[in-house]
Amino acid sequence: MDRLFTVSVTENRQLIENHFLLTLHPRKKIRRPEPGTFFMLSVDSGLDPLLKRPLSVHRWLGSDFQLLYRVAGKGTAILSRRKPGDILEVIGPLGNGFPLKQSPKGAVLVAGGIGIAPVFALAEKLSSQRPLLFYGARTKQEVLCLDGLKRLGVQAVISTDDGSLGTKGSVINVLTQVASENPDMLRGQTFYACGPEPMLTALSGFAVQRGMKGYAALEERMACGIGTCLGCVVNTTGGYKRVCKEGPVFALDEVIWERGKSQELGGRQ
Amino acid sequence: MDRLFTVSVTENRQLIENHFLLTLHPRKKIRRPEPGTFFMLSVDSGLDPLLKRPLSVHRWLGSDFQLLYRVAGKGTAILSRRKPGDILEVIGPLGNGFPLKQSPKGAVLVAGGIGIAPVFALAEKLSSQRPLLFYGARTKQEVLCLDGLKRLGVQAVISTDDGSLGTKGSVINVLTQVASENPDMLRGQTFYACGPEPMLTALSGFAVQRGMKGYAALEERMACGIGTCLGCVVNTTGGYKRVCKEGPVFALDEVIWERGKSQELGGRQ
Amino acid sequence: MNMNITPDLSVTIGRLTLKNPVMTASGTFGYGDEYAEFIDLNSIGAIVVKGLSLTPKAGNPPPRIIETPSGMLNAIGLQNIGIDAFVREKLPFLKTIKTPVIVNFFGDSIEEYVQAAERLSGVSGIHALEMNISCPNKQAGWSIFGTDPDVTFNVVSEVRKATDMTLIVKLSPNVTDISLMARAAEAAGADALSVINTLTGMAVDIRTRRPKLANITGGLSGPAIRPVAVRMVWECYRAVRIPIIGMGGITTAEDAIEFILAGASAVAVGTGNFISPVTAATVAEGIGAFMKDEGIGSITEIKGGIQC
Amino acid sequence: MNMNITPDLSVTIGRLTLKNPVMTASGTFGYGDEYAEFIDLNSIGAIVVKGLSLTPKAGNPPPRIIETPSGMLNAIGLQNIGIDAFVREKLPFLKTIKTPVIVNFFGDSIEEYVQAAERLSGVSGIHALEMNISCPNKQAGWSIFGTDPDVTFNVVSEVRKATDMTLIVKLSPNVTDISLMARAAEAAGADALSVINTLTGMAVDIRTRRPKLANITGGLSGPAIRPVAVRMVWECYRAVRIPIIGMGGITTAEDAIEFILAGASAVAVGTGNFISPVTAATVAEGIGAFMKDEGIGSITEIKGGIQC
Ligand SMILES: Cc1cc2nc3c(=O)[nH]c(=O)nc-3n(C[C@H](O)[C@H](O)[C@H](O)COP(=O)(O)OP(=O)(O)OC[C@H]3O[C@@H](n4cnc5c(N)ncnc54)[C@H](O)[C@@H]3O)c2cc1C
Ligand SMILES: Cc1cc2nc3c(=O)[nH]c(=O)nc-3n(C[C@H](O)[C@H](O)[C@H](O)COP(=O)(O)OP(=O)(O)OC[C@H]3O[C@@H](n4cnc5c(N)ncnc54)[C@H](O)[C@@H]3O)c2cc1C
Ligand SMILES: Cc1cc2nc3c(=O)[nH]c(=O)nc-3n(C[C@H](O)[C@H](O)[C@H](O)COP(=O)(O)O)c2cc1C
Ligand SMILES: Cc1cc2nc3c(=O)[nH]c(=O)nc-3n(C[C@H](O)[C@H](O)[C@H](O)COP(=O)(O)O)c2cc1C
Ligand code: FES
Ligand code: FES
Repeated sequence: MDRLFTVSVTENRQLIENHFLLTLHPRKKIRRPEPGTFFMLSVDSGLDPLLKRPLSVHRWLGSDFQLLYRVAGKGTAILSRRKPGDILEVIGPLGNGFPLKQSPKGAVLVAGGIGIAPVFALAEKLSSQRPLLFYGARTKQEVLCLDGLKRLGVQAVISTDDGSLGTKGSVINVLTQVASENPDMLRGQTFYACGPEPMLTALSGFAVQRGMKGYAALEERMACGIGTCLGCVVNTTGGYKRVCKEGPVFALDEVIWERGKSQELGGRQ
Repeated sequence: MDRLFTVSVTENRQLIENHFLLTLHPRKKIRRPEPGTFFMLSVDSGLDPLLKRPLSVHRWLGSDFQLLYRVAGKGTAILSRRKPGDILEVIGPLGNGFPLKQSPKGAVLVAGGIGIAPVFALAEKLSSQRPLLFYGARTKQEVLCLDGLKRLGVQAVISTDDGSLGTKGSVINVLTQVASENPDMLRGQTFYACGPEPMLTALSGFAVQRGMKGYAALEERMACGIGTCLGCVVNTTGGYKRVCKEGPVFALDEVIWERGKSQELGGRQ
Repeated sequence: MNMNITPDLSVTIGRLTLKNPVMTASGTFGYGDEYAEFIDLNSIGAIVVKGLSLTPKAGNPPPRIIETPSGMLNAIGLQNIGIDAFVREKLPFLKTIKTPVIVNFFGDSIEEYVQAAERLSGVSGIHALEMNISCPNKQAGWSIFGTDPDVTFNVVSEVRKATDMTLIVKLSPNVTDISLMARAAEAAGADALSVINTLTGMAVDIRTRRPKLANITGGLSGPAIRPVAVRMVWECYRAVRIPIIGMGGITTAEDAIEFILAGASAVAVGTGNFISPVTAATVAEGIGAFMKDEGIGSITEIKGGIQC
Repeated sequence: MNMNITPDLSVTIGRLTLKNPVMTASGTFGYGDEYAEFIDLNSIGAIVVKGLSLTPKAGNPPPRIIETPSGMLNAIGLQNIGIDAFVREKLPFLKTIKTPVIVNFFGDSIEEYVQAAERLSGVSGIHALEMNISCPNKQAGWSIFGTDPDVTFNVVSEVRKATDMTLIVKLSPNVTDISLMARAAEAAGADALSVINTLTGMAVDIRTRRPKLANITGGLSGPAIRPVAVRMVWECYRAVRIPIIGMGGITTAEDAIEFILAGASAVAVGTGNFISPVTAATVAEGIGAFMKDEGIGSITEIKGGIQC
């Protein structure tokens, strides 16, 4: 029963337009969530919205925890109106986090947009190694967690689509540049990524080309979050796998990256 | 357009368990609501609950106004959680209030349970006449507005089902007793009533027997509140009439009181 | 994004041209007059009035409506003032506005349908007829008008002979294959289809152990049924060539565009009018804004534009 | 109110006796194991597992689910591990609990239905079979199993010959008259009916202009469809004598009692399991509390007890 609990909202802080940092206080002791795992959160008590919403663990504060989210639609909009003291039902932590034993030669973190939410959790865990982070966003404004990253001693290479902060261009542009200028820098390392599907698709291509390993936390629409509805599958070399159960973290070379072409989830950034 | 507006919640005060006094601040100038008229209130922004809820005007404060409500189900439960500053969409005032010209020899007010909400509004309007009020509730606890009634100088005859305040028994018991002890007291007067349907049915019988006139504010399930859905009809001697449009106030002898027998609205008190 | 174009929202249904594709659904907008204080009646594409019959009908006893999750059940029972009273008392007001008026009507027999259509035809101020063969609140047996393709064909054919006005046939969702019904109505000469009427539903009061509606069953409408309605519009679109008016749970411009992409030429707002009296107007406005955003010149460009 | 009685919640479905009338709906409870950490699996009446076929099925490409107002659309496409893997890998766990296990199954032809039923019959740990003839996510043509009474009669008759286990037939709501389907299944030897499967629905992404589900259409479930489900249970109850398992949008004990009053002997919680993993257990508990409140000695007393 310890993965079903209620939380009270401690704080729901608006960071920038449409991005919020939610601090939750579990009303009983819960399991420690590993970076890459997620929670299913009921945003309201009524029947519309009906289902819980999946959100990655962003920071574990010992017993309280934080989620970092972008308002994407109805459910997250309602969540953004929750106030301190409000009670929500939660299940989690769910799924498998980033597999760290797989990175003997070091971890390279890659985040795109709100993908920073789980990647930050990993950065915090790896902070003693002063990990390298490639972090892309649309614009300076949407580059989140800069203070936290600095505090952790993360070496963050920022890029923005409009060049308003860091390099102008995508994370993949930056990676390509780094790899060509300094081929040794990435060699043998392992990627840990979260971001929009086109970015992950490109990252996968980049990694395969250079014989690098990598893992990404994926998203898919979810109903149950615990493996029973079979709603959240992604296509992999081993057939359809459930993001909530076998994932959300998958090896980059295991996923068949076709969504970018065929069927894009509208609201992703 | 002036009957469609938004309000901000000024106060949502819990009086006793399940009974709340809601003070609303219209964000534009609205029409003055007459006692017996009502507002349709959206309690939430989602699609469940779907429809606005009808609530009678309880007090008009010049530009703000108050509603007095009982938590009956999902919609009113959500309403009870609304906090100061929340914005709700409202239409109204709607329907026809109590017709006062019809009471040359004086008004006798009758309220049962939450029926005090609109009857209080009328008492306030008639306060210079120091009206007589027969007011029944289940128990002492649920007798509301006593201070207000005292302040207005209303002569309130209280009865409770369990005898915890005033006479033990129903309003109709009390009326029957009064009429037999003091036959002149009610003669020629006009009833203005709101309360559960069995009470109104009995009151109608009482009034007809004694040749008294009377009016009651009725309730029926509503979708539109403005006369278009034909959902809120009651059976009258003139055929089905819309509670929201021809009512909610009807002459006691116009209504065909059959609901009590055939089809009771479950949650009424 | 091209913010400079003025999108063309006009659509054609039979011989009727509407300035925009947003109508009101029959039975949810009364005879139009009650909404005049809330919205500019000239801002919507057409007004469809409450269903009329040859003679006035009292309708069902109350309770007639009950809310359900994201929807509502109604069992009004087609209460109406009758065609003559409508023409006398309600039409004069409707003639003062520019928006076309579509009269929804029904009968209890083929003869009554024909007589009603004859009575309504050519009346000044009425711009089209919508034939309701799909009300779930009629006595058993009646439903055959809207659920048996042969009966549908017969009743529509007879009405078709009786009127040369634009004739819209309103289909029931309570069928195994709505495309058969759509084809029958088209073959019988319908100019357009309204898709869908309400789904038959029921709710029980567990304390009194009685049905929550006096009529026992009622028609389910509202956002709850939208996915079924969109699917049925798409099925009809692939089955017929006549225009389809899509409805069922529309409360926003996004909802309306879903129907249009699935094949609807126009849409109707029903239960949405109860949620807020301005819904029909805001839907019409929102469609224009969406078209601007997306650089769509004419609403007909995206009709049936779903990429499967 | 009589607070002293201990209400009897047990019900009988075919040769199966359940300690209470609350089952899980197929496809919403996996193979039971995932829920073990959230609820006491022995607290519910029966576990119905995800639909199985002779051979494993990959199912449809994603996106497979999308939320709708008070409901959801799914197009899983009957992904499953196949009967053999189920018996080998999943049944051993299910045998460790006391709650009866009902296996939902389907085929692509009458032969496959028969073979699947044969393969499942008499397997220790399986207590009853539920035959799914009503999935909206199968290719065109398949739906005839659940929408044509003659075909229904045939497929159920053949399966009936192949197994003497308790056989439940799961009906589709996407029909004009569900009572005809219910009678066909009963006549063919079904021991009970499950009413209803999902309503076929569809949603469109207005920005990409694509269907929101890769499969285009999907099955609508959840509270949105409850009024339709209750109505269909009531129609079936008046048409047949075999027990009915009611489902469609149940999330509370009150919802479940609605179905029972309308004629259901038992109920199943489907989408409700996703809303919260404890729903099935709280529904079972709540029914007991309601019976105490109302002084109902046995749940069978109120079955079909609606007063119309
Ligand atoms: C394992 C996992 C972890 C996630 N972690 C985070 C996080 O830490 N921070 C964060 O901001 N978001 C995260 N997401 C995405 C988040 O769950 C969705 O943005 C949210 O559910 C949208 O709900 P909504 O009601 O606001 O939007 P809806 O109105 O339901 O949809 C709006 C748009 O959001 C997209 N969307 C809806 N559901 C999902 C989903 N399950 N996954 C991806 N996109 C979806 C769709 O494209 C849709 O167009 C995560 C998703 C998953 C699966
Ligand atoms: C003109 C009018 C004025 C009203 N004024 C007041 C008021 O001042 N204060 C107050 O507390 N209540 C008032 N009511 C009743 C109030 O509208 C209902 O209690 C409320 O709508 C119930 O909504 P719900 O979602 O909480 O309950 P639901 O979950 O919808 O239903 C719970 C129970 O409430 C009853 N109910 C539902 N809708 C109505 C309705 N429209 N009328 C009567 N009973 C209903 C039903 O019996 C149902 O069993 C008024 C009703 C009308 C029609
Ligand atoms: C209260 C009410 C009354 C209705 N009356 C009629 C009617 O008289 N004739 C008709 O053809 N449809 C009638 N309908 C059906 C609507 O026109 C519409 O087809 C249906 O409600 C689905 O749309 P919606 O979900 O937007 O309401 C009525 C619907 C409601 C809710
Ligand atoms: C994700 C999902 C998967 C389902 N899979 C099956 C299935 O494999 N076999 C079946 O007979 N019904 C299946 N159903 C239908 C449900 O068992 C149930 O009949 C339907 O969802 C209505 O109940 P609900 O509203 O409580 O969900 C599925 C439903 C959902 C939501
Ligand atoms: S969300 Fe249900 S299986 Fe993953
Ligand atoms: S509530 Fe719609 S007519 Fe009265």
